[in-house]
Parts: sequence; structure tokens; C-alpha cells
Amino acid sequence: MAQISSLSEAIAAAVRDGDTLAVEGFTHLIPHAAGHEIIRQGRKRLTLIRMTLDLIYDQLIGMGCVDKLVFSWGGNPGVGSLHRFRDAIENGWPHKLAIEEHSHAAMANAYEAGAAGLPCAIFRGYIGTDLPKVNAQIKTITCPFTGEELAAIPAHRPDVAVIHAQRADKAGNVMIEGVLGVQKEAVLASKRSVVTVEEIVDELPARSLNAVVLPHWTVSHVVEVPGGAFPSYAQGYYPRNNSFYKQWDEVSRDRDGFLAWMKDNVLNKGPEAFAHYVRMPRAAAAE
Amino acid sequence: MAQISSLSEAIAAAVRDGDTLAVEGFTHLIPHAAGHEIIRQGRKRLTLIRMTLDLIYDQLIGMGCVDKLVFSWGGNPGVGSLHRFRDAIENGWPHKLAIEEHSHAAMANAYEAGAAGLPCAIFRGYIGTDLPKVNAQIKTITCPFTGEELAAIPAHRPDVAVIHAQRADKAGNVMIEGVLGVQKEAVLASKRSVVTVEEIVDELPARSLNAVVLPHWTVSHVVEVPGGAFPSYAQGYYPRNNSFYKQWDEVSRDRDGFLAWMKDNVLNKGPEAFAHYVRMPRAAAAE
Amino acid sequence: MADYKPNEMMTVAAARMLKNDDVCFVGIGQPSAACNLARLTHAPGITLIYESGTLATKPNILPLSIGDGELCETALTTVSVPEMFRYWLQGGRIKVGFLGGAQIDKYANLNTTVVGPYDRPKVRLPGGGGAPEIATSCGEIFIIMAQGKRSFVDRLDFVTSIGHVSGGDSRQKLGVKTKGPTKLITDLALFAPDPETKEMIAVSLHPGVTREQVAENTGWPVRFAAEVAETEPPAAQELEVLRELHARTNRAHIAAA
Amino acid sequence: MADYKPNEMMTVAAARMLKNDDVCFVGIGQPSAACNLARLTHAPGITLIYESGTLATKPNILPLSIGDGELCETALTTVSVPEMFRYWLQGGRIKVGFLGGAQIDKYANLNTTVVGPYDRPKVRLPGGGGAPEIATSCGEIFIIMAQGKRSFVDRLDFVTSIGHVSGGDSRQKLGVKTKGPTKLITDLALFAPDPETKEMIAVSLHPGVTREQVAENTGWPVRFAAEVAETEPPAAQELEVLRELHARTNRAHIAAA
Repeated sequence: MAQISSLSEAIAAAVRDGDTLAVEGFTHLIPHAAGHEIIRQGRKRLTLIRMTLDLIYDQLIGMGCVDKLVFSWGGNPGVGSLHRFRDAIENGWPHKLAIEEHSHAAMANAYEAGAAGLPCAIFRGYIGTDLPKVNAQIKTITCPFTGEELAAIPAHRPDVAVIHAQRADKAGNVMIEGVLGVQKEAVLASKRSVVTVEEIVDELPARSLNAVVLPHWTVSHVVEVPGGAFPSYAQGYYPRNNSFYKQWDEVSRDRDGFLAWMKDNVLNKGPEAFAHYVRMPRAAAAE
Repeated sequence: MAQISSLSEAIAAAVRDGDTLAVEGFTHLIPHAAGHEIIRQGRKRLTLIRMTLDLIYDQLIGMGCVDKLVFSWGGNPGVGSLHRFRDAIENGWPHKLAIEEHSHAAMANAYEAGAAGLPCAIFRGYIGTDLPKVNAQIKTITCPFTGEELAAIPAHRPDVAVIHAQRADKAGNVMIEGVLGVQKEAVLASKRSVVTVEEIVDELPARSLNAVVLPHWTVSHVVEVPGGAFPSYAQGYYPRNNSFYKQWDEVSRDRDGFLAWMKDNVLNKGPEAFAHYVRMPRAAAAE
Repeated sequence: MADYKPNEMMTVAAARMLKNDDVCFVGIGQPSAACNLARLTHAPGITLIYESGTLATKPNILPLSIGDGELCETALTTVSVPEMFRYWLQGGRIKVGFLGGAQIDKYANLNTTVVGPYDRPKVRLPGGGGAPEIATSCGEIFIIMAQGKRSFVDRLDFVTSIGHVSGGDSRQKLGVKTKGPTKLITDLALFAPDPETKEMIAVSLHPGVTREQVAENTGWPVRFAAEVAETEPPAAQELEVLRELHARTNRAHIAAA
Repeated sequence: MADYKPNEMMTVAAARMLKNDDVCFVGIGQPSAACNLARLTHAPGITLIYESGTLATKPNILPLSIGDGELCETALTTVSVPEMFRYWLQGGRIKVGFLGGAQIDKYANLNTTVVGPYDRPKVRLPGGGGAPEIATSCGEIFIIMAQGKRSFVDRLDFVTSIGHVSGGDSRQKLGVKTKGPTKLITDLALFAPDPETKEMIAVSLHPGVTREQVAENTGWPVRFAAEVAETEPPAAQELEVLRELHARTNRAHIAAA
């Protein structure tokens, strides 16, 4: 049953040192505010699962929260490298980072299988590539009807899913619209979940008969954090702040600059800052 | 690319003797008008796939169109037996009927795997039941990570899917709302498809960002047949005619009564009759 | 005490077993009546799911079929049937599943497939539908069936869905982690599994029902609990809500006909 | 003939290869510009799909990321990412997939994972993303990459996605039924696979480009077709539409910043 609480309470209750976390959002609805709270609470030794690492994982990695990544793409979309990710892999800063690398298809199937309560996913993938050579979790099974060999990977079953959505009602039913990504699957695959939302409303608005809704009894914690996806976006609330993504390239390029930015903008701030970010002139938000 | 045509043209082009057909609709949107057209065109030796047989398969079986059924439930929902189905199984009338019997979970997974282009589906099912003893298409695979034994079944890959939907636009994009069943999966799993709709509109109406839409390039034939789901229903157009379902129990109970009814109501009528059924006082529609 | 029919006693007894925070997979007929009665009385927060994909539905009248429009219109949302069976049922999201059948044995295994041999059936029944996986994926199973020697049988003609298999730990030995049938509600009595043998034993008789009646309507030598309770008869309010629900349903069906 | 940049020639050449009834899986950057240029010129009916799940999208400006709101707002509909990869990509619904990479070899295998050893990388690249399965599930693959000896290499450091593997029928021998890379569009030339060996050979040079330039910018001994064509330069209208698209995109990004 969903509990409605503050972000610090929700993260404190749901996320523990050493946990496996899926912090999801596919370009859209990336839960930056929740990620910052995990950093502020100083969580360590996390295993992070995420298709496209995006800035929030660059920040978690750079702040030393992460021991292992399970991922399929690690860049700053449309801009270039994630410097903290690269620094961790190439130079072991701030410490060595273990990786379990997949393709997007594998990750999507692994979430889907996790939501479906299966131990593994099968799909037609990885044919001829070098990824199975560097990831022991990529195996094969043979179709008992056709003899075709298919890729098999373990289902994702994170301890915690962290996502952002547009709105929840007071019972904790969460509604998502637009680019859906794998968030529904991530929540259903996880033991616990934290969902930040743009707003908590008395009742979900009139909606499609087939609206994407996570019922309250599938969600652990719901937190209202207006702007909580910034610099990612929330369809119907605010657009993606593309200039922030571009400026992150500079902010994150060297270690000291990164740490100074994190101190000013994360460690010394709280989730209420996000409402401010989405209202302010956008170029200034990345400063 | 979807062709917009008459029902008789669409069925003539898409459905051939000996084909494997999925005529789907889960209580909602069952394509009765299209089923009647298949009967009128005298198709033979069909293999029919369908989760819940419902009246339309009772009619196809009773009219001798069917050699084999792949199914998971064969009753008149909320009423009782399907008499033509039982007569075929128990007494071989009008001829012997081969069956491949599954559970709903298996059928849903087989459609899903077919839509996903896979040769088989795996799921946690059939544990301890007698169904694997009577259906050689139920096998097992072992999860390479946990050692768990899972049920495996072949994906459904029908020659033709036949479904009914609320509306299509003039390009042939088809939109479905409400109880969705397995129709989208059935179309995506099939080589060809016939979609009857309540209405063809200039443009699909304003809709949810995540509306269930089959793009025109996934559909072979689109046909406007108002009322074409009767006595099943079309959400937003007309309700399920429960009294027709109840009366079918009497209509179908004996062979002669059934044949007479089929002659009057199917063989001697056309798809235009369906628009009439949904407008007339409902009790009379079953006479 | 109000006057009532055995059928009403059965529905009321089933409804009482449901809790406000339960998530139920509801079948048509008795289970649907029992679940909605619970929702309209002591369990307003109960989550009802029908296999047509309607999540958290609150029908005002009882549906005739598993996918009536009423279920969809009053639901939180409606998902596709593959999603229903994959994410919701197999995903372990359903706490209570309701089942019934044409035949049940003393370990609450069920047959809804066939009477007689599978290849030459005496009576071809509808088949399994959702039952084989409901029986193993839901947290626990409640079974509602009217008693009689033709339905409560010593040996099933066909195992469509498992209960406690051959008793003891035979269910767990198949790798199934859910509880299986914890309640069997009939028109005569309430049964529960013996903690050791897992045989379904009569734990409560409905008012006025004798042990002899139960034995006569059971195809195996029925066992009774050390202390057999008497089922609380339907309260006036329970009967009133149930009858009004049925009346509303009938009026709606006549209006639609 | 209008003045244009090599980059514009590359985008225009790629756009021309797309047909009105194509269904394309579009990546960010060059592919997105090429596909939308095709849609805004000779192929208004083309179906563009981005891996964020947006089906048949018609963005007015080029997205910076694969899941910008613009893509969703102008799409026929948007599906979940698991559905995207299962029903649409693996389901064989996509005719043309676009890929690029940090390294390509003569059989059009691609590396987007790592430069140097995987465990001690010189440069850690973003990784495969959708590429490993795009490369095998789409009907055919178009590759867009600017040429240079560091990217057009004799041997990949890592095979992220396959092209024609080791040439000949080696791709089919892996059980892959799709065509693989049928076009390679660079800033200097157009390449296509030799029908027998499947090596990518230069079939057309862009106006003003010499064979020597192509050879100097290719890390393997490059082969030329028996008859090498000269690529048709960008038409005024193609350039105008492309530049207006970029200008509109820049204005929108500045307005949003």
C-alpha cells in the first residue's frame, strides 16, 4: 500500500546501503530529485540498473554511491560522453566500478520478465556480438519446438525502483502518460518503490479507459516533488531542458568542478529546489 | 498497408480453405459479422485459434467450417454450454473436431510471443495439471540461471487474424479502447488481418498519448461494419446483448433448430444486418 | 434471524472471508457476487480484478460475462489480457483467487475439463480458462461450490487445476510457493485444509445442516474438525445488500433486453 | 549548383535512399536529420519510429534526445519500451534501421562500446543501446558515418553490432534472415556490399571527391565498384528544407534555453 510522505522519509525507508536500485525514466520523467536525495543520504555500495545512464547516474557514480552498474547505454543523449562514468571506468575514480553490460533489448526484456515474475527472459538478440564474451549473464536456451537458439538473461528483480510520474491520487494510484519507458515494469519487478510525482490530486482526472496506472497497492512510497524530473521533462508540465544537458558536459568534465557543483546544487539544497528550476529561465538552471 | 474494402472482398482476399485463423475479442469486440461472412463464403478445413470460443466459434463449428480448435475455454459466458462445440466433440457432428487445449495464460503468452516474433513462449504454468498429458505442444524449458522448470508452448502465428474495433481512419490506422483482450497481439502475430470497425473516420479523434492503435502498415484489410460485434459489444457504441447470449442456449441446442437459424440469420443475410441488430429492441434480435 | 436460501448463505460466508485490503481475481457467478457483496459491506477498499484486464473495478451491477462494459467503465484502468496474465497474475500481484469447478476431490484439486475419458468424453466441460495458473499464482485460493456426490468426488476424471495435489507437502514439492485452497465454501458447510494432511475438512456447518447431510453430499469419507462450529447466519444487512445487488442486476438485464 | 558542406551531402544522400512506404527505426543525429528530410521532401508517408516508443512520429524540429516530448506529441501513439523492442523491432515490423558507430570494418560490423581492451579501455564509449538487435531485426540497415582512419578500421576493438560478419554467407550462417547493411553513406562516398564477398565497396563518390581521398580515409585497402558513379549533388530544394529544419531546431532550442 502506497505511503504518501516526504522525499527524505521515502528514500530513508526504501533505499539501503548495498541495495540494487532501478532508477528509470526513458529520457522523459527521469527522477532527478529522488537521485539527489539518495546522494544527500550518502547511500553506498549500490548496484544501479538503468538502460540509459543519463546525468543522474553520472552524479551517483561521481559521488561514490555506486559499486556496480547494469546498463545498456552510457552517454549524455545528443551531447556526448558522461565524464564521471568514463572517469570511473577508465581511471577508477572515485573507486573501481563493476559493470554488467547489456543491449537495450535485453534490458527491456529483463524488466518485462521481472514484472511478469519470471526468473529469466528470452529474446532474439546478441547474435554475433562480443557482449556475451564480456557478460557471463548472457546465456542461451534452445526453443523446444524449432531448435532455434535464443538469448537468455536473468530477469531484473531490483530491491527498489525509483521513478517519477505526472500525478498520483490521494490513495497513491500513479498515472503516467507520454514516453513510458520501462517505469511500470521497473516498479512491478521491484520489491519496493519510490514514486515522485508532479502533483498529488484528489482524484485522477478523466482518462483513457486504458490509461497507464500503477495501482496504489503496487507502490510503496509516493512523494509530491514538483519539477522533480528536471532537467528531464514531464509531458504536460515542462519540457526537457536541453541546454542543461549540454552544459553538463562542461560541469562534469573535471573532478573538482563536478564536486563543487554537487555541493552547491545537491548537498546544500533540497527537493524544493526543483520547483524553482522549472520556473526559472532555463539557461540559468545549469549554473 | 491497409486496404479499405467491403467485408466480402476482405474475407475473400484474406481467408483461404485450410488456413489457421485467430478470430479474437475478449467478451468485448468479438467480430461476429466477419465470422458470418466466413460461413457464407463456405470456408472449410480451418484451424481456429481463440481463447474463449464464444458463440461465433459455436456457429463456425456447427456449420462444418472447422477441422481443428486451439483454445482455452469453450462455454457460453455466464450462460452454460456451447452446444455445437459439445456436439462436435462428444458426437463428431457435423464431423470430427481435433482439439489442442490450453489455459488462458498459455494462449495469452502464445499470442504475445507471436507478436514479438519469437518461436515459443515461456511461463510459469500447467504445474500439476493433466493438460500436458493430452497436449503434446506443452513442453518445458529449464531456466539457465535458477534451474526452475518453466512451461514452453509454441507461439501463435496464424495465417489470418480477424478482429473488430471501434474505429479506423482513412489511412487504415485502427484504434481500440476498453477491454483490449489479445486483439493487438493477434494482428501482430498473423501474416494477414481483417479488421472490421464501427466507423471509418477522416482522422482518429483526440486521444491519449498512449492510445492502443494498430498502424495501417500492420493491418491488411479494414472494413466498416456498424454493429459488427453484435451480440458482443463495442464500448462507446452499444452494450453487450446479454439476452441474445441467453437465447443462444435454446437456438443452438438441437441441430435442426441451429441450421434453420443459421439459414435465416446468416446465410440469407449480409453484414448490413448488424447495424439493424444494434438499433432494434434487443430481445427481438435473437429470434 | 432473516429467512435465506442455502445459496445466499454460501455467498455471504464467502464474502465474509474477504478483507478490506485484499486484491482478488474474480470469476463470474458466485465469486463475483461474493466479492461485490464484500465490497458493498465490510470491505469497501477491496481491489477486484477480472481476467478481462479490468483493474480495481467497482461494478454497480453484476456482470454476466468476464468482460462486460460495466467492469471496464468502473475500473481504475483496463490492461490487455497478456499483461493481465503476465504482470498481474504470474507477477504475484493477486492475493486471493476464486475458483469453482464441476468436480472437486478431497485435496481440493478441480476438474472443469471433461467428465469421462478426455478423448471420448461423456460430458465436455468448458475447460480450464484461467484456472490452471490462478490455482498456483494467487497467494491463496477460495473455492465456492454447491455440494453433491457428482461434484464432490473421490477421484477426478481430469485435473484441470491443482489444490493440495495428493496432500501433505506434495504441492510444495512441485515447486509451488503459494498456499493453495485455504477455504472451501459450500451450500452446506465451510471446509479448510488439515494442517498436516491438507485434506479439506469440515470446520463449520451452516445453521440447520447436519453432519449426515454433509456426508451424504460428499463422494469421499468426509472428515470433521475436532470442534465444528456453526456458521453465523446471514445478517439482515448482508442479505439486504446481496438481494438489492441481484435485483439491480436483474433490472439492468431486463432493461437492456 | 548550390554550395553545401560534406555533412549536408551525407544527410541528403541518406535521405534519398528512403521511400514513401518505408518504416524506419531512427537514431538521434544524422539518421534523424536524414529521415525527417526524406519526410519533408519526397517521402511524406514515411513512418518514423524512435526507440522511445513513438510510432509514426512527425517532429517539426529535430529532437536532441531519443525521447523528446516533440516526438511523443506528434506520434500516432507511443508504446512502452519493452513493447517497442518486442513487438516492433523483434517482431520484424521495421524495414530500415539506421546505425552509426565509433568504428566500422570492411564488412560493416560496428563498434560503439570501447576503444582498447574491454577491461582496461583507452576510451569507454557509450555502448550498444539498441544497436545489437537493430542490426539483426530490421529488414535492412543503412549506416551513416563520416570517414577517417580512426573510425574506418581494419579490425574492430569490439563487435557491438554485426554487419556482414566475416563476409560471404557468414551472416546467414548465424541464423540471421535479414539483409544487414545495404548502404553505407559517408561524407565522401556511398558504399554497398559486394554481392559475393559482402565487403563494403565504394559505388559512388560525392562531387569533387577523389579515389585517393577515400583511400586515405579508410583503414583497410578500399575497393571501388567496376563503375563508380558521381553522387548527385544536393538539389536547391533539398538543401533549403534541410537548412530550414536545422534552423527551426536551433531556434527552438534557443527559445527553450
